[in-house]
Amino acid sequence: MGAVNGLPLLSLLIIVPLAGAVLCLPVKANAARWIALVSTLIVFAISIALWVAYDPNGAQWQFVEKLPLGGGINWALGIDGIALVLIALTAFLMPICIGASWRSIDKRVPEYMAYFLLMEALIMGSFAAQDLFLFYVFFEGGLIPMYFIIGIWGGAERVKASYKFFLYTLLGSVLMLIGMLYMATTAHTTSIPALMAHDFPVEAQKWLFLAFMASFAVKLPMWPVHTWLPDAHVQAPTAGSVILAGILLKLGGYGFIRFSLPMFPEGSYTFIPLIFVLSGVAVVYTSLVALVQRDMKKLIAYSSVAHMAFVTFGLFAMNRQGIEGAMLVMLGHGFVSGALFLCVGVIYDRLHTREIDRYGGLSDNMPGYALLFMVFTMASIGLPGTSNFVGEFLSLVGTYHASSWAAVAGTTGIILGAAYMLWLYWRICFGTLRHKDAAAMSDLSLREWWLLGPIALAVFWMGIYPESFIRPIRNDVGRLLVRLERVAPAGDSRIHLAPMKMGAMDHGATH
Amino acid sequence: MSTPISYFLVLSSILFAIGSVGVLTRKNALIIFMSVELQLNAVNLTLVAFSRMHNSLNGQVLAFFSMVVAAAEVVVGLAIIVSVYRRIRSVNVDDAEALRG
Amino acid sequence: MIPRFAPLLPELILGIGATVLMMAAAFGGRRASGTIAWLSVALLIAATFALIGAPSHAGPVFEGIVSADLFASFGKAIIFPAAAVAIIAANGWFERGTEHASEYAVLILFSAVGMSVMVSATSLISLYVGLELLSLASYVLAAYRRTDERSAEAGLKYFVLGALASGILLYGISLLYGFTGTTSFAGIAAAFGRGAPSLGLLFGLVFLLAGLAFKISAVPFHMWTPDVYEGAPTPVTTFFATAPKVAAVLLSTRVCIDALGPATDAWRQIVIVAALASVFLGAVAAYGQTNIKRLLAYSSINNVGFALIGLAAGGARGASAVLFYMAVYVVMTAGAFLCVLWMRDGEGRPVEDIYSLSGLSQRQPLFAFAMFVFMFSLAGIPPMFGFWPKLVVFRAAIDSGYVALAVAGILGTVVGAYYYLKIIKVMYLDEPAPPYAPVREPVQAALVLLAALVVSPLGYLLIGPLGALTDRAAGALF
Amino acid sequence: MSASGSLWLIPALPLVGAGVNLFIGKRLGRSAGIFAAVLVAASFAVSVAVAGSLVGLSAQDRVQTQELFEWIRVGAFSVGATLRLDPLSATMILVVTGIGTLIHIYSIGYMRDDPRYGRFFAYMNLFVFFMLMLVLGQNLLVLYLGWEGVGLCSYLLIGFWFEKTENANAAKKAFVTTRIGDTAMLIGLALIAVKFGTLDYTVIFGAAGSTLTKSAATAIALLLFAGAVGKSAQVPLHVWLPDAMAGPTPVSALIHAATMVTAGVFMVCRLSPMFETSATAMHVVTYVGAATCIFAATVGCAQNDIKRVIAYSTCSQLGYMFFAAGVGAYGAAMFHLFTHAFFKALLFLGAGSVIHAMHHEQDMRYYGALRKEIPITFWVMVAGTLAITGVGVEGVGFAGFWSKDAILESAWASGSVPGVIAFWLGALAALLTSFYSWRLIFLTFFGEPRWAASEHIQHAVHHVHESPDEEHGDSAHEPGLPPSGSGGYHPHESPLNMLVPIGLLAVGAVLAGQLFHNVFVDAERAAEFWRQSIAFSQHLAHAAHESALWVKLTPTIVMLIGLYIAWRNYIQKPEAAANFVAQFPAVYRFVSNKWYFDELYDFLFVRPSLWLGRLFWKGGDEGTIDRFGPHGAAYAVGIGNRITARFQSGYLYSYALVMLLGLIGAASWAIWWAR
Repeated sequence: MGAVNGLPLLSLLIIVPLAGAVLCLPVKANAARWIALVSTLIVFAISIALWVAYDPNGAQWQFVEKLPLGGGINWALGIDGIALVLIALTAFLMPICIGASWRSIDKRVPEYMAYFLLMEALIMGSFAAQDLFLFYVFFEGGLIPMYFIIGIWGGAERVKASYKFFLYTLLGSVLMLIGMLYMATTAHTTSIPALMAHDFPVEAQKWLFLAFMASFAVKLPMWPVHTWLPDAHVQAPTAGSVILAGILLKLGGYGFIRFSLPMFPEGSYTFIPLIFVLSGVAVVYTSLVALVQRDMKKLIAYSSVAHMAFVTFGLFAMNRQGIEGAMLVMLGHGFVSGALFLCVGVIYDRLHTREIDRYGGLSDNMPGYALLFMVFTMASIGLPGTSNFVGEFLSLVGTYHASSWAAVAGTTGIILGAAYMLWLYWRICFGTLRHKDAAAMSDLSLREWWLLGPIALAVFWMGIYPESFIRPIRNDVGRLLVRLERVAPAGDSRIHLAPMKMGAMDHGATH
Repeated sequence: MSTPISYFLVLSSILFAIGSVGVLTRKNALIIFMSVELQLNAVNLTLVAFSRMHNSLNGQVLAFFSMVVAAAEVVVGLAIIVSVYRRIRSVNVDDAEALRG
Repeated sequence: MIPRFAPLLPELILGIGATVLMMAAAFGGRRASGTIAWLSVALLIAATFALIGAPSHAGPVFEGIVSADLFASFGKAIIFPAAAVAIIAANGWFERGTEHASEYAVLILFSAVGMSVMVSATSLISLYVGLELLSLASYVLAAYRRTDERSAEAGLKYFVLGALASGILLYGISLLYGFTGTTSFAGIAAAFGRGAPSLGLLFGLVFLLAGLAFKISAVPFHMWTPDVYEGAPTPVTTFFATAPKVAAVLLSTRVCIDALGPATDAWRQIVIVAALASVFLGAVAAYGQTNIKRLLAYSSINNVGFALIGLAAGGARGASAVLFYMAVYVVMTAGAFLCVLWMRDGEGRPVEDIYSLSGLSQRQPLFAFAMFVFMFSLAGIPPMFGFWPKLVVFRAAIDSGYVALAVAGILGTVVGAYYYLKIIKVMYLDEPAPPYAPVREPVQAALVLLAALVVSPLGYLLIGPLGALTDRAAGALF
Repeated sequence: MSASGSLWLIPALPLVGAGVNLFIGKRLGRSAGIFAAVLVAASFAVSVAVAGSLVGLSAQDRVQTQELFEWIRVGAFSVGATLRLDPLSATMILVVTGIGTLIHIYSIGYMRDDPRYGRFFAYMNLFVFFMLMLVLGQNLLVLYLGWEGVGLCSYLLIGFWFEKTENANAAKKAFVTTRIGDTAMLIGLALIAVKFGTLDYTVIFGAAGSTLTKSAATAIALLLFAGAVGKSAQVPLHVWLPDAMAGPTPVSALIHAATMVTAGVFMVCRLSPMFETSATAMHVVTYVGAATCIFAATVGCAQNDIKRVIAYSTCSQLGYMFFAAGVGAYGAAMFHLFTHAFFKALLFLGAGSVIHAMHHEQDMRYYGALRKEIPITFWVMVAGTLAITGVGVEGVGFAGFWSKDAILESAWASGSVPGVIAFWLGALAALLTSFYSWRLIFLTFFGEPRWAASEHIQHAVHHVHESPDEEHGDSAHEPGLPPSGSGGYHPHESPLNMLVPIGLLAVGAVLAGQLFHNVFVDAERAAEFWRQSIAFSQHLAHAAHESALWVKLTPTIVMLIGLYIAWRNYIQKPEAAANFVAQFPAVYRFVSNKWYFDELYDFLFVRPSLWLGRLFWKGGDEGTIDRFGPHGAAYAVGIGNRITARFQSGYLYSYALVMLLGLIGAASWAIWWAR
């Protein structure tokens, strides 16, 4: 066990990018670019191999590797379907990020590529880790490369943003560390699979849940600890934003699925109202904020917060539709928000401003760009047939089982989402070409087609045949549900209309 | 009939307190240093007193050690004070405040 | 006769060697300094190897004045190499001034003897003697660069406050002796064991701990640390920040557990307060510093706070955590200070302003990278190894049920992360400043590299063996 | 099953067209249009074949499904990408592909000199694809797919000439407004999924009566209806439709007259078994329909933009269909949908032809006397008008006559309060319909030429040609007719490939009612026809048939009255209208400003949400969370740092003091602890 024909694939997922990172440092810019691209592609190949070799109906944990380091930490790796799809997502987006930085990054290229590869290694590690502390090391380690990516290659306010990102996230996760220590002490194990089956005393579960939530809520992010996100996104270079929105946020959702729900069912159940309220607020609040943004990246950043609220809604609905929907939302958002940031990057590289009003009428001189941008805009507002729709609909249905009002609150986000995304699109692609420089911009280059094309395909694939993404996670969600059975809410699937309104209608009806 | 231990303890604590106050209030490095010496001797007093009370020698041995140490400190201390004086032409500790924050 | 002294072999080697070398230095003058330095290093290494065998398990020696056990040996195994590093750090440092470089190494040797007495002390007398042996050497070292007024001032402050502290310590000792009638730790423990301690005993305990707190520069007895660290010559600061800290922390651990064990409730609260105060004050005060040495001084205060959390946790787990923490702490700090040694302006004069590090990553990537590793390690950010000792300490605290303490401490790490991050930011995010003069110190370079490797993620491979070792060493106290 | 076997071809063909035109449309050049038209025509052919295959099958065989693949499967909840063929969807695909084909052909001429010719047809084909998915879906999710898809295409096509801000604005408004309804509909879907555990029609219809509580049924029905309200531009979500006229005229004809806007009606009929379970919901439908019907008619009377007049008349006609459905006369609703598709498409294309002739002038006040200039257009427009105003006598009449009468009779026959109210409002609306339709004809084709005053015409005359764009007549300024004069301009009749489709539609407008009324509304045949596809109430059909004579005559009478008023005001003495306006300026302004709906919404929703957004952003994120969160913490640490720095004064004795204080503190703690 632990490998496909002898190869420790999961370790390779981590080692290959690390090796690439080391190789990048001493070489010249161009060589570094190629090294980075090649190693990310290798990782992508590995992840495909994993996907193929993964048996959806097999054991929960596959490709398991274990190597004790002593002192209560093990090099223990292994994935279930949930981790698998997220690993695949990461491996898929990484080469695209490298490609996106191909031209736009021209200073300190080797370092840049090294940090990206390091980033990839750490993310892969956090998805594959099966040891509590190993996970924490990877999870937390991710801060360092991101700190540099924002801080060195970011925009004008980059230093402030990088600090905010780093300390904000750090603060969140140290509390989780305390929780982990407590678990390791009381459960006498640091193995995640073991802990997922361990029943902590209910009272402890509540505290542990809060400790873990502190970390995941910041990562996800949930309202009101989302304020690091807009700054980080705005300042980060394009590829940085892609990773941030496409993958790092998913770590939060992954954390909820992997830790909070299975390890503290009672705890999670206790705080469902809290989660729902926060998510509901997040949807409305951040959507409204997104409505008034003048900076493209900020707008998309806020929209991410709104979308992530669907994830928390779905997860804490604690039923199959909800959880699988949430997973699909995460994947879909990974593709779409990544693509949207790339779209921003495309025009940013040409005009070097994120000010929405500096653009306009791009459909005229950049028809190809306008087309793809439209595709992703529509995907982001959840048009059926695109990736986000299925997820959002399912998590909506799931949420309905739990609480109709939560679902209603969530749907307001859909309307506002349409409003701000279309307005964004309208301001950028429609109207007349007001500015000379904007009018002079050229349409997508071949490289840019190669970056956006695959994502577009993925978006449609997910929208039209989501089954291929649901199949791997089906059984794991099933196991999770079994775990949640004893608390899973019955739900008030009755819909409450305002009584007076109903009364009035019935009155009208009686005649 | 011997004097009760408490007398010695009170006296020594008074001496120790005086020494502390001296350290706090005086500005001249030498006098501060002397106050510290005073404290050490206050301790020596207690040690000897206790050692007599317990009539075990440990205390007196310890006292001897502390005297030796005190002597050594005199050597080192004076040397330092001298070198400070060489640099800033003063033994007033108010003038030695380049390091702060 | 010989077997009787065998347990003291390391101390004998150092003591005799130091005396001989002192003579050599007195007559050899400046020319001999290089040789003497290397010889002292050799002595320290020899002493380290001499730890193997009898010294690590002989048990009480000389009617229990000192004890040669694994705890002590573990401490010495850290202290001697650290002292050696401090000597190597001074390579080519003092020659430029008017000082006699030779005595430097000798003084380090003597203080090493003092420290090894401290860590193996099991009686108040040996405790005091060891402590003073260290202190006296330290005073001289602090003021070692006579031509430099800041060095002199540092010496003065250190000396006066140190003397005051040893007065307090001695007073505590005298009280303990007075109210227990014995100077051996075991006896004192027995005395505390008999019912509620008298006020005199408590005073003794408090004064003793205060004296020790000064040495480990725990708040509020830390005031000397920033000034002395900044004023003293950098190699000396390197020394202060490493070996003596370990010695003092280990000594305090032994005192708290061996001598004051029965009175744990009496001192635990004090230690907790001191620990948290150190963690937060260290972090907050470092926030505004621009002098790298001063900043690292506060960082050391901050770190000692974490070690004390382990002590407060108590028990074998706690003691083991303290040892683990100090072991890694020494490596990180020594590495960081060795890097500071290399900060020389165009004319090769040392510079201490952190903004002189600006853009280092582009001028001297490896140098910057080493510093990067040390800083993140000190901050305790995974995947750097510096994260693990903190984890061990907090885990110990939680094991003994001090969750709130752990939470408070870990929040301290977040505050602390800020100033380490500041150095990283200066080195990596800022535009390059004028370059440093090149330093040709292969040995130091090797040491830096070694330290960096140890606290880099590779360090996780050490968790197993090191953890086992600290557990056994801590076990020696129980 | 042979029929359903090739079902997938119907949507597939236009999809192919869309894909091809989207990517290589530019290279196809002129042939892009023909290619697109051919594909839709092919799809029409298949539809005919498929629909034909239904004829003569027994009722239960007439429902045929084809599962392409399983779309979503989550636990027990499964949704297939499944197509359903039954009389209802058969009717719809015929309308969509049939009229779609004609309009594609028309567009080939109309869009001739547009730079983004290929792109236009790509969107049109895409629209047809989604529309077909909408009508062919076997479950609500496929319907929703089409539902949103047509919305998207409508967005793209309204904003097709995006250079003009108001076009782009109209597009956005259309999408967002309908999106509001769609979202409600999505909640409805979720609710159905929760209740039934599936979205499949067959299951839902089977279980609708039994599983649902009254309130749940009402909730679901109303939520779904909200979607219909948005899509079919019913009050209060009608505001987008008039602005949507910014799109090219063929788009208005296809999307905003014949097909997309009728999707709401289709959906209500499709889900009739569901709606039947809640009387409340039915009443709401009736009221909304009637309200829209009358409201839009009034507004239509005061518009000067030829396309806007037709747009409002569309609103109004949809209102008819809804209250028909509301009273349970689904057959009548579908019938009107069917006939309306012909004559409204006809009117739009005719108007397009006029606009084409008048060089993109859309303000009727600058028309006049076009009768002789563009006779063909004139005659087809008259045909359309006869159809919409419902001219006819017992047993013979134009399309509108049959369907509108059926609706009004059913409304009366239903006997329910809403039904009766709807009847009277409908009758009044019929009067207004006749008035504004004839007003359109008279202003456009009769009287003196008033072209001289139009900038467009002047442009044309002075050969200052600009890329085709369509301007709304600005209906705010004084309604008096401009001075007469041809300004030396000679309108030209449209090319043949535009006139042929109009001609065919005209035939439809004339005959559709005559030929098909039995199939749709006759108590016996219709009941047979609709079985298994909609909840056709045979009893109601009978009642409608037997309704009193005056009920049957009312539509005709009011139609004549409307005609007379129009004739009197625009032919006999043209200044009358101006006088009326002069007498009741408030009324005119209220009506011509569409009852100030836009302003109201702007005040109620747009401004507040922007204001809130700014508040949350500046006051919430920056002012509160950051201020007291990260920034606050940093500030606090800064303060602390300054304090520690002050203590670290550099003075020896202050250090000593701190030490001793610490000592004293510890000692006193020890004392306290001792007791």
